[in-house]
Amino acid sequence: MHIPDGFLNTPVTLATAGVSGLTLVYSLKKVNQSIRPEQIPLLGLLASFVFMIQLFSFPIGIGTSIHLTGALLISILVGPLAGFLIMTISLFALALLFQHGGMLSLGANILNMGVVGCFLGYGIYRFIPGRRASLIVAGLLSGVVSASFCALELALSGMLDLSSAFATMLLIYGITGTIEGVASMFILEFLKKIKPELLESTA
Amino acid sequence: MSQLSVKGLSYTYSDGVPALKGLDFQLETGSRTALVGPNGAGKTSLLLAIAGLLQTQGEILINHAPLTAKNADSLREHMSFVFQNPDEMLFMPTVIEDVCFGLDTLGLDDKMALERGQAALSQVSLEGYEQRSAHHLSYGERRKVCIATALARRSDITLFDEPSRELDPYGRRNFIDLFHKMTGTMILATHDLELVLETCTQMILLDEGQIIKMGKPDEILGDVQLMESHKLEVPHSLTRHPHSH
Amino acid sequence: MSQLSVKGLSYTYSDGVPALKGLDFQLETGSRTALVGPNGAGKTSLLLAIAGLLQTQGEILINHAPLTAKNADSLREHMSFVFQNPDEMLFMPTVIEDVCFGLDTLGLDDKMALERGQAALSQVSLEGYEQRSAHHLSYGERRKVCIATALARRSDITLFDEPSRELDPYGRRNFIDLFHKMTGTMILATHDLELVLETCTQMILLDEGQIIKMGKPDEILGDVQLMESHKLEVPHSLTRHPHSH
Amino acid sequence: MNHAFIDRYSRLDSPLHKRSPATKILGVSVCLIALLFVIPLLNPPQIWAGLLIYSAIMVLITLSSSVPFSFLLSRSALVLPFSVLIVFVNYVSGNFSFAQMIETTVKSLLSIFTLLLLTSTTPFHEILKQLSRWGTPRLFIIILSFMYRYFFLLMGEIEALERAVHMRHSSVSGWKRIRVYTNMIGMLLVRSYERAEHVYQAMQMRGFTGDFP
Repeated sequence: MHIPDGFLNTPVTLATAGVSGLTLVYSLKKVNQSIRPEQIPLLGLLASFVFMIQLFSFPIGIGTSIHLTGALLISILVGPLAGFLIMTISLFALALLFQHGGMLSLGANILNMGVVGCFLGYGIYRFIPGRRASLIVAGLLSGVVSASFCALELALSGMLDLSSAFATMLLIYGITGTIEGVASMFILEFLKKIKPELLESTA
Repeated sequence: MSQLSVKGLSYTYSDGVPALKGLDFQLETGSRTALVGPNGAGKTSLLLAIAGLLQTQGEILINHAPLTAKNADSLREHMSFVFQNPDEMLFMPTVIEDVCFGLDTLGLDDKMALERGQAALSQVSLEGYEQRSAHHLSYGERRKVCIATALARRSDITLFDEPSRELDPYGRRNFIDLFHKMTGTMILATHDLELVLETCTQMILLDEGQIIKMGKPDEILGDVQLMESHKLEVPHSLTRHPHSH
Repeated sequence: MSQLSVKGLSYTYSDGVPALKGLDFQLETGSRTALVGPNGAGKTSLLLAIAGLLQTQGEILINHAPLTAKNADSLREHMSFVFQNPDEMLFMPTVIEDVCFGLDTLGLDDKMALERGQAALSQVSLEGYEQRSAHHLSYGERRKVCIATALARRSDITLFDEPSRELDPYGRRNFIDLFHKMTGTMILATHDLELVLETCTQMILLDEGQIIKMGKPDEILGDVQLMESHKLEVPHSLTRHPHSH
Repeated sequence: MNHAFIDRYSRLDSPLHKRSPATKILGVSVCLIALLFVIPLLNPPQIWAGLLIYSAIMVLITLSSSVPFSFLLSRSALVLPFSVLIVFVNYVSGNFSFAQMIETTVKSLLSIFTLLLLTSTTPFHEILKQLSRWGTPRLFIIILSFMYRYFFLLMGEIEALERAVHMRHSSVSGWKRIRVYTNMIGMLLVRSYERAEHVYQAMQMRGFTGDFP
């Protein structure tokens, strides 16, 4: 869920921008140190890929549609730091070119989708043994945490009553996250069959 | 018996540039028609329009039934489309899954679909390729798998977009042989003018979204003036050889 | 004077399949050579090897200097490569940035690079396209930009992979005219045998990673038996016309 | 989806198009900060006056840009589903202030409108160049420009894949739909990797060794 501008108050906007900004500075520094030149076009193409899958929404009823974030998949393919960089760049471009999410609320959106999706999602994926289960749990939990962050930011800005909104958002994002986990699982299985060398570095 | 009839067909790209400007023509059942024209003439748009994949103005009748957004799905059951780029058609993990994809919507059960798929693979001499992944095949082989997906559907109408592109002369010869063995109405968009002469009994010369001429391939392609005014060239096999006579 | 000399060149794909098996040949300065062979013969691998983009066995001498992993970067300053797919070569936001990309590594300052880039664009008749982006151009125009990137480098050796693919006859004619205006040693991999006859003074027939024959294009391409045994066909312009004699 | 034309008015010729990207980026930043940080500090009646003045300024700027209002308004309306959702949740919870929701929605509409004025009058690569001049890290800019370049190609590919599915399959639904779409995405990823390899080779051919200009 991309929060548009206008829904967050100044303290929440600044705080989330701070957290995301620091994470961005750190990941840029780390990726700059470790990146091989041949990976540069790849990161660009993957950013394009994330940008694109975020534009594909599936309607799920009650006037709401969901889309995948790609954060989990990208982090598994290129690591969470480069994955976070790709997510940040895609979210920036989505806000600028497609009006998906606001420009000043970008910090909050990067926190909800990038930080949570890449670092928490990837962490759970590595922590839990068994590829299928770990992917689904990683998807589910990062979806739920991401939604909690989103609800919390809105509540702190006086936009939502936390107690009531919470259940709805958790339900929706629990489902979205699970779909994200299952989709990532199918995609990784496809890649394993067709081009296993893509997964070697992360196996 | 006309199998395909097109009346006043127009199509405009989403940026407002017109791609097709009021086309009218009819194709008989079992005819083999080439669409020829320079890049940007509208060949691919016309194929996509016939397949009901574009929002067009005008009328398209397939087996006398008008093609509309509502019945496009069911009319497509009578059609196959072999795309320009095999990678855009082949996305299942194995060759046999690609060939059998969608056969269930034609009312075939799994066993019948599998039989059809295997028969189609053997027609393109790819027996034993069932469990391989299309992605690991050579370009010529991938093209053959695409043709097999069309063969397995046993469609009334088959559309080909640039079927000989990137094939070596041998692969191209293979395609021509297969084409002659296939049944049904065929429409083929191509830049390969020699291919037109070897495969089609009629052709439509398109330029800037309009039909310039429809007729016999050797007559149209042999017309030096007509060819040059539409950025084309008379194919070598129709020019007199320097040391003849 | 041989500009390129290849001795015992072999290359194996990462899956263990051999692509090139001990090739030996020399190309003179200013020669125009076609690489011809069926799909999978090793044409693209050979071009990539000459460009120092593959890890090969054997020896490649460029202007008498052996190509090694260390000096590949500096030897590539004398080479240009026009890829099969323009979208893989054009990655900068504007046409002029694409054409000028890397000219600084040839020791040109920004102003000189810009002049070279503009001259190259006008050679391919794309003046005024400087600030446009590649994704808004037609396929033929993108191909021309690719050729301009090579022209701007003024290389000793230019490599072309399937330059006429997807071009309509007019675009292909344009390419041939441009090719004749270019200077330096040229190597061109293609399935378009008529193109070979119109552009090259010698050709190498490759099959299964080996050189089958090297010689004059009309002699090799006119040899019916040789062509058929390597999955190729004698081009129409070399066959006697049915109603000659 | 009008993907091919996301910045379709950015190449027009108007007084606003002629302004330097730096001026426009700074201008938009100042406007957004005023709209989202300063105006909310005012008392309720003043807030409405502030929003009204802001809107009037936007209208004047738009008039000097020759970008059609209809385009800007229809794109701005993309924010409405989110507003509706928040209204709905608040309505259910009984924590509903009509005035607050209208104010918030107006602010988001105006904020998108403001950003659209930037992207509709400045080509994307000009924005990137300016950000780069201001010291945005190189890697960030490079990835962003590759992203923009290859987005159009990927969109074309996904459209073609969808057509291929429609051609052979009238109704893909449920579980099968997920399988088919994840295969398509997987295929797209494989091809992206291969394309990236070729792009790197093309860059190497032209002297790229890791330092991007």
